[in-house]
Amino acid sequence: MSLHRPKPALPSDDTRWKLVNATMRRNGYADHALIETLHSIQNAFGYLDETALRFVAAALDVPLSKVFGVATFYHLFRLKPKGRHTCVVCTGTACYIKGAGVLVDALRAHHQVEPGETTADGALSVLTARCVGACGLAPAAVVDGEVVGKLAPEALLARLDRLDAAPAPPGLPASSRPRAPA
Amino acid sequence: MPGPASQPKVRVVTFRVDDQDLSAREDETLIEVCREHRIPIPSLCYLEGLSVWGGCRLCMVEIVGQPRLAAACSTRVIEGMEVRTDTERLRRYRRILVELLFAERAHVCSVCVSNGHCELQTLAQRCGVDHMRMPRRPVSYPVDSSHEMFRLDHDRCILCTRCVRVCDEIEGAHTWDVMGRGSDCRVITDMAQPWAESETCTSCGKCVQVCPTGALVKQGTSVGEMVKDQHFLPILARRRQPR
Amino acid sequence: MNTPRLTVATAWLDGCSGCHMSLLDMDQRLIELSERIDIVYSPLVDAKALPERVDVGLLEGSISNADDLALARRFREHCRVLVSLGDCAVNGNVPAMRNHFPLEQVLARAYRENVTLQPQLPERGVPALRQRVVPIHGEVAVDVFVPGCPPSAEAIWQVLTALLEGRDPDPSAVTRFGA
Amino acid sequence: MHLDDLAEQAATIRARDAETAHEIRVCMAASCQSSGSGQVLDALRAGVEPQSSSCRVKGVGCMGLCSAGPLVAVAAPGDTLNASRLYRDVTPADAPAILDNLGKPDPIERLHCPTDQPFFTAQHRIVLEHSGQIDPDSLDDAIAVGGYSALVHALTELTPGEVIREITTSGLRGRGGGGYPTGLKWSTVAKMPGPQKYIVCNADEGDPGAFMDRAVLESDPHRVIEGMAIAAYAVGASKGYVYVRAEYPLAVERLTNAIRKAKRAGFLGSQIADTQFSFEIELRLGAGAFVCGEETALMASIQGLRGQPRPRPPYPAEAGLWGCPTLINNVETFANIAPIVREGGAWFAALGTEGSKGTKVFALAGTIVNTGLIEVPMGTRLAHIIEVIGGGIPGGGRVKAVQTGGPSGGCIPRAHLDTPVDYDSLKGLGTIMGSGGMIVMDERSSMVDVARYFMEFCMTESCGKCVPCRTGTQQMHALLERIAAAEAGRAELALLEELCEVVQATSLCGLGQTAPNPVLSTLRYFRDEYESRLVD
Repeated sequence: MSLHRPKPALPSDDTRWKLVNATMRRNGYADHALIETLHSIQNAFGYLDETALRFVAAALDVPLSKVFGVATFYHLFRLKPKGRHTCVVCTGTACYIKGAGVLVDALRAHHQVEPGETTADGALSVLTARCVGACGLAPAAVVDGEVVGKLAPEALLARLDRLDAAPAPPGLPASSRPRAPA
Repeated sequence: MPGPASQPKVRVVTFRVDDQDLSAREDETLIEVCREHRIPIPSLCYLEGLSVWGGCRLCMVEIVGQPRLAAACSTRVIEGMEVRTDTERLRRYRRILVELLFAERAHVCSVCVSNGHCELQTLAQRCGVDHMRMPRRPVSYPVDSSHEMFRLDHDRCILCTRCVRVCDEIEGAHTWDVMGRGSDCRVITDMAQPWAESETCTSCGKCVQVCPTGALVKQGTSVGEMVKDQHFLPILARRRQPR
Repeated sequence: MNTPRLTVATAWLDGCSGCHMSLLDMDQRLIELSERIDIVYSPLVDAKALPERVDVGLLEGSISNADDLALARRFREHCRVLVSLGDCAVNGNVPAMRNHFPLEQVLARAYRENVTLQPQLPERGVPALRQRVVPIHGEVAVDVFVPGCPPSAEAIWQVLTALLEGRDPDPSAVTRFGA
Repeated sequence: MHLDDLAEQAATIRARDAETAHEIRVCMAASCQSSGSGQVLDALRAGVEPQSSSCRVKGVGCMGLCSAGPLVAVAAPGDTLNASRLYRDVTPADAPAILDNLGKPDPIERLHCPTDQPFFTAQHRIVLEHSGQIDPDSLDDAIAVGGYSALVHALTELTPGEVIREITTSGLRGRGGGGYPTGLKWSTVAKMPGPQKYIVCNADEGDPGAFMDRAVLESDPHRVIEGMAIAAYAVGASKGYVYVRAEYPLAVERLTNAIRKAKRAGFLGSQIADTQFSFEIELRLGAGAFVCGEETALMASIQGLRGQPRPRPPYPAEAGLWGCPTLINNVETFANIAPIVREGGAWFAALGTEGSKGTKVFALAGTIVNTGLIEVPMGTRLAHIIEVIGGGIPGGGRVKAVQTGGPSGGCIPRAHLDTPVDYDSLKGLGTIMGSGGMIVMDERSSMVDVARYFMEFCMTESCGKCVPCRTGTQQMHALLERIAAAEAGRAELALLEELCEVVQATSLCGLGQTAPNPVLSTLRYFRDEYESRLVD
């Protein structure tokens, strides 16, 4: 017995879905392409919303709960849109030893935001990362894709204040924009 | 009862478990052999008829000459092996593992519908857990009573994934899975929406029957009334094996 | 057998008194017990002062307020053997379910939100609630744990007779969490 | 293709390069890039005629001394890093001066970073031999320094068995942390029946404070590809995966580029070097899960699942990806393969110690003068690494402890700095080699705090599958919080130690089994720091 597996229609005529579809096609719509596909959605749209997750589940024929389980297991995947700006504080060992905790505390105090969250006005998302690999610049943070190192809390806050004045960068910061393999 | 010699290639091996000489097919696991010979091996995630998960770590046993402990559910018998299932060290470890489970969620037996029929509770008694040395993790989850027949209470869940496996492997619906990571893991239906809204659930109730605790129960049961029946599982598992 | 009589003190802290009811649920064994133990301090008897030296202290309930703590400490000080009786005493049980909420929220729920007449927080004549509910051993050292909600009369009987006979009590065969 | 053809090709490239008198190499690895080396490269390029015959400006990989970045080396084509004139903390404004200085006898004093200092001279670079010298995006550069010659040699002149024999002879042990003999692993996979087998390169470098693999991938990606291809030939695999962290976008980009170029040049694909051997490599990106460094979790992730480990056996060598025999090695292990095949196993085995052969790359970080990447022979004393190569503590302070092995490792106290660094000595001290992170701490660091930091790491990275790791790390973390805050008593310290034992003995995978190590090792050497905070 062979059962027909219908291909779902793209969720909308947004051209970014074509990129997502290309990733799946490249992998023959196999279920093991799930993580690759989630990456490509996040690259294209900035986060994974319910529409996207349902589309992937249908297109790759993976159970909904499995898709949701995978999307929530990996910390890089976001289910909510990000703020206009992002600040990723490195909490790797080298940065920790040199005061990453103070940076996080300063952000918490000054912007009323916990790591992993976005400020109420949607201006700033604060994240922490397990080593951005700039140990020589500890303590370091990645502000809108740009690594800034040897940071004192005042310097970080001042830097973020300057962002508020400037327009938001297009797309995602480079650091969170892994390229899919060709 | 074994059928006509359909697996002639599988050897039979002999070994010792707690000073009992035993023999079994070499593709059998320790826990299968021990259960067959009524040698008690505690476990909360293992269930005959479901795939091996290896998560609860309660079935750890000592194998003489091997420095690391082995999980009986995922260790195959080997010719000449000597297994200890009930040493002082193992008893101590099991006691702590059960304690850890009790401390992870709000397991309050006295107000649980599974009181008296709960595998975790029974195990605590058998392992000698008579008080809690560790503070409870200060997190509480909502109860999902949306389903007309069943109820999900995360505070009683030990993340054994029996529900996930029975739904996937026996029912074939894969309604359940686990979301999140670490202690924040939660069993979910579909996209973590209320159970009643699940598009894939067939309401077969197998997940409720295999759940070792009061996490998945029938609606309308009160304290101590929820008795589970798992006899269907090995039968269905055999029926659904490709022949 | 001529065993010496034991002096026993009992008290309930944050509990429902069910464990004490269970103690009274021993039927004719209660008479037998009364010939071998003296209850020297208890809500069940008139004596209102804890003697200087007591052989066995039975504590029901968890430690939830300042008075609970003070009494638990006095029991520890005066009792040779301290027994944690019942789930509230050994693991917090129902009283500890409030630990999931901040104390202020708990008080507001009980004395303001659910009250129609004169909602106000009690301040006089009642002991102050502690931030967190803990089992007895969370504050004082405990010698014997008797889980159960409540532990059966049989379990309590076994513990007391073991102590009378100088054995280490082990009620694990007859009681458990939830019982 | 024959080896001679490749050698000829390399000679042609070298001759072409030699027509240029000067090569200006700008470090374009992640650390220097974050201090602005990209702008330095642009400024230098702007100052040079596009078709200049006297000077070529190129971006290269990591030169090691990350704390002095951006680094710029001026060299003659083909020169090694140590033979070059190195400049530190270079800004775009320095470009004219550097260009102006070309060919002059003395370097620019204010920028000069002498390469005759111990940081450079005391190293022995095999894995990093061409790192900081070649352009990682240029296949020509790789070929010019012998890239793919070991692969062609193996394919055309050695049997798979002979390749494995060389690896076994070399004594190479896995560089990802476990230290399992590589030759043994390869021969196990080789013996498994086909038809489908897989090669997996573990580039999910997750230890905080470790960036060895990232540097290798960013600096010399072809070396890793070559190692994987040789391994595939040796064990009979036709498909490979590189599982790399998405947090390393630069490494991903360069690897993607390198795979494409290697394929176009016929070093990947079908009938490589005109033999019957075919091999494809695909990249898979992690998504922020430390546990995926564990091999069974990694395989689950490649298959698109939650990255949760499963019980072993069966080991990946028997049943790995999609149930097929799978060889998993980490980046640095694969990066050692080409030199071993090229120079012979005996050559490699002559380096290092009895039980630990060859060299090891370490990422030096923390409170130390020379932060960066180094490669030393196995058996080098810790004190030598810290005091001589690393330059000691800034301001002349005292080393309190050195943390190795990340969240699975431990702290080595000052008193043991004389220990030679090899798998077994470190194990004897209660820590592990790990993947090569080395964090130096001075007297100001609290060891209870360090233990708590790593426990928090393990707690949030626990996959949640097994009870001891999921809940045990959480309870241990809570206890460490209480001890750090001076709220805990002796009974709680005893409970912490008991939990360490249980979690170590019963956890499903390496993450949980080693999670107690930072606590156990700090308790072993700094017990007084714990006890002084107890309240009863």
